[in-house]
Amino acid sequence: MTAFQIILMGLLIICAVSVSFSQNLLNSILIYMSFSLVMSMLWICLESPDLAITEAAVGAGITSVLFFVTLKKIHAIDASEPEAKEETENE
Amino acid sequence: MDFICNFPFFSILISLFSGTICSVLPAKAAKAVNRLVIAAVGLMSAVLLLYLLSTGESFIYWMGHFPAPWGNEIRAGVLEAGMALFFCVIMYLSMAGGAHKLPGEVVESKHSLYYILVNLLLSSLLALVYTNDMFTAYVFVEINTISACGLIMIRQVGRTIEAAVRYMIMSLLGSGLLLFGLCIMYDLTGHLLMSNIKESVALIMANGEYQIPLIVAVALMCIGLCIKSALFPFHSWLPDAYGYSTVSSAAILSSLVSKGYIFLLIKIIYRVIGFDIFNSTRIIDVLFVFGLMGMIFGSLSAIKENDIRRMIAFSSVAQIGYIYMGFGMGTQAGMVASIFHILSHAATKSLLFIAAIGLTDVSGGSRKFIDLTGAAYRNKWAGVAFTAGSLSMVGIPLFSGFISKLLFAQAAVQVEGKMLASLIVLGISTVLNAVYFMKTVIRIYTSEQDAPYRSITFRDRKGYTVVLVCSVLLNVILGVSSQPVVDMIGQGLAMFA
Amino acid sequence: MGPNLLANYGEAVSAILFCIGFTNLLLQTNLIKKIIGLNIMDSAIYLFLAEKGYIAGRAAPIVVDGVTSVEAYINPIPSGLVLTGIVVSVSVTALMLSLTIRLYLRYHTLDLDEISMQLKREGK
Amino acid sequence: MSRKKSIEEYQKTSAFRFFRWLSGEEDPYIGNVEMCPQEEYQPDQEAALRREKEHDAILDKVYDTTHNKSLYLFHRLYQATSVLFCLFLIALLLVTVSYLPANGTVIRPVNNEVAERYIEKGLEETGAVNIVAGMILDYRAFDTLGESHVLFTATITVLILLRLNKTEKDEAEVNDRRFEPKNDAILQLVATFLVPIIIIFGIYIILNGHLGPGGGFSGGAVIGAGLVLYLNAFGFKKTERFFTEKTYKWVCFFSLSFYCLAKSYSFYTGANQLHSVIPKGTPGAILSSGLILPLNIAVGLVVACTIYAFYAMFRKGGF
Repeated sequence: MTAFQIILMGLLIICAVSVSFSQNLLNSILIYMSFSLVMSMLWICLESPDLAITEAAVGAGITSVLFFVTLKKIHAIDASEPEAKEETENE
Repeated sequence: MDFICNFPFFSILISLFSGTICSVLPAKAAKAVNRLVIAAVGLMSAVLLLYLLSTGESFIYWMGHFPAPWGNEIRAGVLEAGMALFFCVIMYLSMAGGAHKLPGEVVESKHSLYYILVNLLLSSLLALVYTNDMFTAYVFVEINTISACGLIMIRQVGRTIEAAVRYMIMSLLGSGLLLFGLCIMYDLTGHLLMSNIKESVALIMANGEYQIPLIVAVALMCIGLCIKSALFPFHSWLPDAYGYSTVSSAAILSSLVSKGYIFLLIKIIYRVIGFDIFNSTRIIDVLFVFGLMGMIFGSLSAIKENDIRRMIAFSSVAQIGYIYMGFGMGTQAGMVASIFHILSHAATKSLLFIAAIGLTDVSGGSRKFIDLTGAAYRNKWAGVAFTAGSLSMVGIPLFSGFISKLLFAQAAVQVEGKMLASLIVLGISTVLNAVYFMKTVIRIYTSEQDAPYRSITFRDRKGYTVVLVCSVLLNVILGVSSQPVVDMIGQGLAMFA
Repeated sequence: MGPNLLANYGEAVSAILFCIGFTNLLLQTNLIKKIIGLNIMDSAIYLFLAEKGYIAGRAAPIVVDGVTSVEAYINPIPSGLVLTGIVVSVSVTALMLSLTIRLYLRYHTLDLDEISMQLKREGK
Repeated sequence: MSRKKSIEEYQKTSAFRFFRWLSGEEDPYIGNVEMCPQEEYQPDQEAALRREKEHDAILDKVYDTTHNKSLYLFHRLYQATSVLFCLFLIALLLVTVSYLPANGTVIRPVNNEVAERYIEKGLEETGAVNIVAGMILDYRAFDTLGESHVLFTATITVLILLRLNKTEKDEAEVNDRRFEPKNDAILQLVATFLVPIIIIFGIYIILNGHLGPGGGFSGGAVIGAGLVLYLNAFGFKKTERFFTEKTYKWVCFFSLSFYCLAKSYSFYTGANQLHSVIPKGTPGAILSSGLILPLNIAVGLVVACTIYAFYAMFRKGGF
């Protein structure tokens, strides 16, 4: 079990480092998603099933979905005319 | 247990619950609820303060059915009750003073959201003041941060959103460090309640085991709270956040939010680590140096500034430097001076922000100094109030700023190693303060015949004027009859131990 | 160096992860990556806490067959704290992401330095 | 030829169709499933060019070493100090960790009388089989009350940032769906099967919070994820039939009010040493452990609605 934990921790560090150096935003988000999954496995190993369920539902699910929507929104903003969306400063 | 002992709990719960209630109310009703809640909480805190002064000892209130190391609890003493009362007064004044500007600054449909955030902010401040549990403090620090961010960016111009992003990033760094320090502390002591941690910390220091991680944990918590309260090198978010958000937000943020974190730090110093143990570490020297640097550099940036609200914002950086300098002295007198300065700065800064908006209103909304020429003649009350606030900031007798500077000087004289440095920097900083505040005061009292906004006359707003007068009075009261307040602070600090 | 570095390998990993997240939050120019760094930082702290509660050879803190002796279960407190912490970090992430969308709508970039340059150029 | 079937017959078998589909010669769903052709994502060339130019101009200003030396130096200094600070932090934390009590052993400050009582008396005092649930919703309930309000505060700030008015919302919805198929048959089919299962699983996690791993927050997040899947498959038209801003407002209001009032009652009776009238029930039964089950349900409702609200707000600025 200890060996398995150490492997998982190694994976965590690899994921965290590769998030920092990945050029593509989508890739970073996907790597972060796998980071969360590894984390939830680690929590099963550490005998905290409550945390594992929550992390799997939240970290790998909801947070990643929110990241994806943000990325999509940003591309959509890129696609539409900038003038149409220009906000006016009321100063 | 007397019924009054329920008041801290009631005030936290009422303000939390009113946030939920406001989410289904229309804006007008939400505003009424907001005012009512602030007034009610203030009243309760005042009664509690009188009660505590008469009994002369603090009390612990269980949050649940379980006693100390198992359950969660809150604690009320003179200092806590006094702070809560003061926070409510300042918050009421800030909300009332900025109310007339709100329709111009925030979209109509989002007014009720604004009041929700203010209620939640109040509840989190109260919880930070009263709590006796480290993890609860962390949770409410997060509520405080998020609602403060909401208050910054509710006025949706580009600047405020950018400021909000910067504020969030710095704050989250701070919360991360705070939480990490807290976890190490939990690991070393096995407790989360402040009183229990303190016992274990004393044991650890006596045994000599685990001393290094303990010091690191304390340092991490201190740095986290310093970042969150915008101590000098971490202040990059501050000018934009205070300078461009709504008036009430700026007043609340500068005078309350950062003070909430500082008060939590005081609690940690006294109730978690122990004053003597804290003073035997090197951390106070770091705080002292950063405080001094903040005093100088904050004032220098304020002198360079060409925008009145950003100037006031930079002045906050300098004033927070004063507070940390008081911590850094490591004596009881320095701590009393710092706490008094928290009060005096909060009273003065909100007054300055509210008065500045009256001046810019009669200058065509421009905040450049050149356009403010003669503004005090066009809006007399705001001019008088701004002058009073400036005099207080500079440290003229009769105003609260004078007393806090006097206390700082007295405290500095008692400390051998740090006396010279603190006195010199105190002097320099006072001169710099005088330079930029007097420049502004002279500018608003210069009558210029061909000033562009001469024709604008001030529409008399009774509520606004009343708020200004109240703020000035609060300042003068703090300045003239300071002895009872100082005594109360001393009594409160004695109760902390 | 103290004696327990190897025994505390889990904590060491969480310390390293914390610093990676911290560095990301400080140094990345891209806002989305900053937010990911923030999440990594938070997860690292939660890992640290969960390691604190773990005791080798004991079961998860869910009472089985009415056995309520201390020797049977791990420490439940860290799990509770982490549960609270996860909610906080989700809320903060959602807030940061919505701020990102707003900022992008206004300035068409995710780089904070670039935004401050734009602000300087606009003059006001 | 040893083949028993003729070629025509073979062509009618599903194996043949499968191999053809595998090699990409024919789509087996053509004619069976209605599909919307995906539009290619085409960025506006002109706008992109202009933006690029501006971007370059700014970059020139930012990173122009010859004209803007002080700024360049500042950047370098900032980066260097950040890196140094982070390395210092790593070293500091590792040293700290090495001095911490050894992990995994029993004799540590963490395993003191607090954890002991939670484990030994938890079942008796809170009635919850899951000790963690008993701890966060009974012993240390004030934290959890704060936590649910953190979520509430975050929703309010997201509302402030992203809520649009009616006309903007319609426009945003059109923009939002421009680059993706309206009714993706595969997604809809999968969603029809999966969404009920996901939602039932979420409800199970919530209701089982005091008996096993799980609880209000994780269950609510699962339900929220199910709702998001449903929304993605069938669009806002379908979800608006049962979930609008009003629903969200009132569900949130009632759940949080219930939470606040229930906990106020328990705090009040606890602090004033009054007897609480809430029965604990038999441990292990579904209706047991006092307030924990209703509180879990309230939290679950809030979280499910909040997650859906976040998603809808991100997608089109309202719902």
